[in-house]
Amino acid sequence: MNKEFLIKYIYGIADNALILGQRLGELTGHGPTLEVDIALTNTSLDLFGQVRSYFQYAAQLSDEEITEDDIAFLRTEREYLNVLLVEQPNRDFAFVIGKQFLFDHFHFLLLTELQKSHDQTLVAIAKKSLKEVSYHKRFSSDWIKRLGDGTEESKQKMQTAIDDLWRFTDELFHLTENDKKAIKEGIGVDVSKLKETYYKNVAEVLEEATLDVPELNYFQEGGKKGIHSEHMGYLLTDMQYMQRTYPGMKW
Amino acid sequence: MNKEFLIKYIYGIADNALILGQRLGELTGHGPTLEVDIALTNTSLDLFGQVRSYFQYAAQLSDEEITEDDIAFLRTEREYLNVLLVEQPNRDFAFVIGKQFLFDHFHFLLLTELQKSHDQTLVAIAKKSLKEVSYHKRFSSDWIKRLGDGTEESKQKMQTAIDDLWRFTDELFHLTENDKKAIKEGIGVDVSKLKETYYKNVAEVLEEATLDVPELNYFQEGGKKGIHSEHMGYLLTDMQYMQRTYPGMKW
Amino acid sequence: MSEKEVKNLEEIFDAKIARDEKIEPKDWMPEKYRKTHIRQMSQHAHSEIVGMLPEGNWITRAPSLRRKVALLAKVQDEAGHGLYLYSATETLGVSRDELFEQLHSGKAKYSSIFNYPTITWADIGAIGWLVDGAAIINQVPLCNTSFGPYARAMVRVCKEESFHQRQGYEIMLTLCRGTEEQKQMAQDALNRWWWPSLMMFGPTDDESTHTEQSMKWKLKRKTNDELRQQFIDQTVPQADILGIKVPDEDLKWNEERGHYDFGKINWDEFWQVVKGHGPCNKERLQTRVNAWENGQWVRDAAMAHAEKQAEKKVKQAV
Amino acid sequence: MSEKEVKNLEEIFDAKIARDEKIEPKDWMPEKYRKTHIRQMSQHAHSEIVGMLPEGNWITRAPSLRRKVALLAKVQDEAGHGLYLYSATETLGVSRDELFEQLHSGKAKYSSIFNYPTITWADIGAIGWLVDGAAIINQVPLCNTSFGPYARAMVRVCKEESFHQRQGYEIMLTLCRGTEEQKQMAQDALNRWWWPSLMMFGPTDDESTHTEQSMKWKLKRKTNDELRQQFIDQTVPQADILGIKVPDEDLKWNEERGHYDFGKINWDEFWQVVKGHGPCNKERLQTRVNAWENGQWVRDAAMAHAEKQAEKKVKQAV
Repeated sequence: MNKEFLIKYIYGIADNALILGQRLGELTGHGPTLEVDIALTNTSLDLFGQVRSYFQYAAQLSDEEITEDDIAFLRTEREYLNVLLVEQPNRDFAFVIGKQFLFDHFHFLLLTELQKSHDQTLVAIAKKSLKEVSYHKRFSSDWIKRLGDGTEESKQKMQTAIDDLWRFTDELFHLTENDKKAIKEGIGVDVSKLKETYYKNVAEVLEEATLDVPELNYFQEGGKKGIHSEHMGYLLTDMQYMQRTYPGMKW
Repeated sequence: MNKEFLIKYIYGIADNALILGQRLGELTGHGPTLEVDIALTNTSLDLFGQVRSYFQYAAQLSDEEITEDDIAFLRTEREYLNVLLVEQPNRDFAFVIGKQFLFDHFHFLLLTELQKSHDQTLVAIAKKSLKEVSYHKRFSSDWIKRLGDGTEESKQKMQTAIDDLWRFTDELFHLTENDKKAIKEGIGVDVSKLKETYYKNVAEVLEEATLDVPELNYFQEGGKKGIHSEHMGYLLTDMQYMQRTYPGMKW
Repeated sequence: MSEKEVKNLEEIFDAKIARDEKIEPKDWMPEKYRKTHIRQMSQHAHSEIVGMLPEGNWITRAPSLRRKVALLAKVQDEAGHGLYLYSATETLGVSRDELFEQLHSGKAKYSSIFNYPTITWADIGAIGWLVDGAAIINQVPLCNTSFGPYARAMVRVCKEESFHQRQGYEIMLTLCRGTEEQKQMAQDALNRWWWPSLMMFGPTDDESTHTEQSMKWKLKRKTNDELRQQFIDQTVPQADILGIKVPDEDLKWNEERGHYDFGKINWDEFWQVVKGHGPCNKERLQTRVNAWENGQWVRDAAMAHAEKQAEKKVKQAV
Repeated sequence: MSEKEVKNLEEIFDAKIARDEKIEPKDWMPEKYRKTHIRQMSQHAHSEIVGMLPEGNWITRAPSLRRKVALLAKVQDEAGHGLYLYSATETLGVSRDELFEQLHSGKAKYSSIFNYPTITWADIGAIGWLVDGAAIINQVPLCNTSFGPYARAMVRVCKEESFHQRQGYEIMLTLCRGTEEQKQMAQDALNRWWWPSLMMFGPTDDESTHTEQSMKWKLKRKTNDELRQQFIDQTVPQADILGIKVPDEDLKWNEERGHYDFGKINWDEFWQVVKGHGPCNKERLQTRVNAWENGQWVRDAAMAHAEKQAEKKVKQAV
């Protein structure tokens, strides 16, 4: 078996958790309440935990002598394969929750399917992660309802965030050439098939939250091919700083 | 002659221009008017031009094979010797102007004195830079007056910025051990002697701007010893990104 | 004015243009001429201003002091171009504030190329080489356009643009003569910027409006397709020198035509971006609006201060 | 209540404390006891919350995934400690919002140590090792303090703190066993954090207020100077193992006393920071105030939503 496609497939999944976890990490200590601060930090922790499992596995598969940290910190921007959605900045709490919500619902469906992979390591990671992600999904959906069906101000802010972030949702369901190969090998998930359920589930929550479901006829893409938004570069300068500045050291 | 102290003395001067120039570079394209955008970019350009002269000279003095870029981009945070004032973030336009104003008046006095140095290269750089800096000083002083004696809102914003930044002014006149050595060698400027004139000049502008001259009995320091504020680290992750990520390459 | 008088003025006006004389702001001109010029010139000015953003994105991360200085100077030049062009447009009786309002509300357009992100340093090279290269081809003929202030502004703009273009090419050259990683970075930038650059010449001739009128007023001298061909013919050999490959499988020299044949342009993408749905349309406009709104109190203060000063002078004079 | 009755209650109260029984929120307590506890416990809670900031500063830049996870978990624990401590304080009849208001207005204090900047990764190690180390010495006795909710909160806090302290020391150990550059980074952090850590035990005994009363209520068991000596005696050998040098020329083992002698603490600096003039006081407080103010609409929304839900339930029940 050619491992390259599997490694790349793993990056495609794990980079979403990595970059979203990194964005959440920016918020620690700045949350609107202590409880929310703790919950979002916890989500970040869960995501980084998952990242470690994925990248340890990828490092093991690699022919090179690399570690989870090399994978996390030493790729160039064009080599990160996360979707555009997760790298979007934390403009305000509505954007934080909106981004989380739109990703969590996808993440949940993805991991549910990944449990059927022929790759047993991925199955194990999926099983373990699914518990965490179903909590994330509940948390973000609850907040969508609170903010959507809260005050006039919160409704407007939440609607703005959802309207703005919606254009990044379609990319979640795109299949790269590598994805297609992973599907063919019985390892990868055909995310294009999750689309309908996703939009149905998301719409249900939005409706309960008395928010409008955006109707867009255009979407953004690029992340899965390593073509990111201009926000990504700045995220990476921070994230990679130590590993770049002190190459080859142990911490 | 031991060159180390001279190199360090040069860093002490040039790092201020480097870091202030970098902060100004963040603003290009975001100014309140096109004319201001152009003027501030021009100030940034002037400062980086000065930095190049200083660092080219420092590289020449060094026993190691280093370039201006190694000096600018490849030191660790603790090795940058700029004062805390110049690294402060661009919170709003009043902070941009306030920081610039408080530095320009110092910079002008410093360069005026540096023209008397026994080091002819420094004299030449000082002479050339002085023309630029006297323009910077006029520009920032004029804006202090416009904002101070403009609207109620601008007065309040400008006063807030001056009040906040004032605590960083005292450090401009501190002498490090290295400064003392440079003074003794007839090369360095005794900045402690510029203090009285500085506060007199600055107060004159503030008064014309109908702003209060802050009365503080405490000040911040650290930059001259390489102990910076937490803002500095983030500035450096961006500034050093390319050189750290692609070591040893030519651009 | 009688219909006859207008007709008479129109004839004088047309004859002037035909004789290659300049129309000046105080001269009589048809309303359509005025409107078309306001539209095109302000669109041009907006492009300079919005065009500062993708390049500005790399100022804090430029890889050397020399490059940082050059980039700052370049972006500053663009602000300067914006300034000339807004001033030239203002001679037609519209204020800069009105023009900004049109930009911020989305009513006015700017060049779509600036709605693509700059994601590596090589993009700064590619923009200089390709985007400024395409801009020059579009703009050089405007140095002889009929409206005097526009023509004179373009003389200054073109001189600086061609300097920028050489600088961009030099960045690419440095990368291509650098490490394998740098060369790949250059190739990747070419891959991403090539097609959007071709789109800078606008839709194909059969879909293009205004052309005939624009030709008459010397706002255009060649058609979109002619200019596009000129750009390709000029740029492909430059890519060859760099040793990187233009991302077009159908690209090949056509001996008979004396031009390069090239592949099909993705016009769907073009129209998406024009309609506001490019990768960065939202961000670019938002950035401009934020700069403007955050600057309101500053402009108000400057105005208030100037009034106070003027009052003082009057009092002193009395 | 008559004076006699109060006196009687006071006697019962004092006897209870003397017998090492806990005072619970519903028990009678002297007003001064209540106020002192609100002040100390909320100050302690505030310290946890403000203490998240210097460490939070390195979350996005942590050097490895393992360290990033550990740091996130640690800062999260601090938020958790804040939560227990605010809840315990609330049992004394004050709301969390009131306590925040006191913090934000500058009326309430928090530990001065958090007004120093974290400027290298080694600072994260030094904070764990030294700051948490000092905190534990201050806090362990509080697990047996007289006020029940405080004592119980402290049991949880201390357990986690000692884990954090070991983790911090382990960061330092990794650095000291790493490259020369890493070891220097560790030394530099020790240089900067040593003296502020000694100041964490408060002024010298002769300048310290409240001590006698606090002893009686078991808010204190040892004096500031005793605790400081304990910290030094415990920490110096740890520095020796690391192979880095405590920045105190006067530090040496005193065989006779069975303790380390140490140099003069810069109490001017201490009082400057307490008065709000430390390197980061302004930034820390501003950050907390911003988080609070930016979160206002979120808390309002949550409240409004909860009310709507409650109303719905009532309607359904009817």
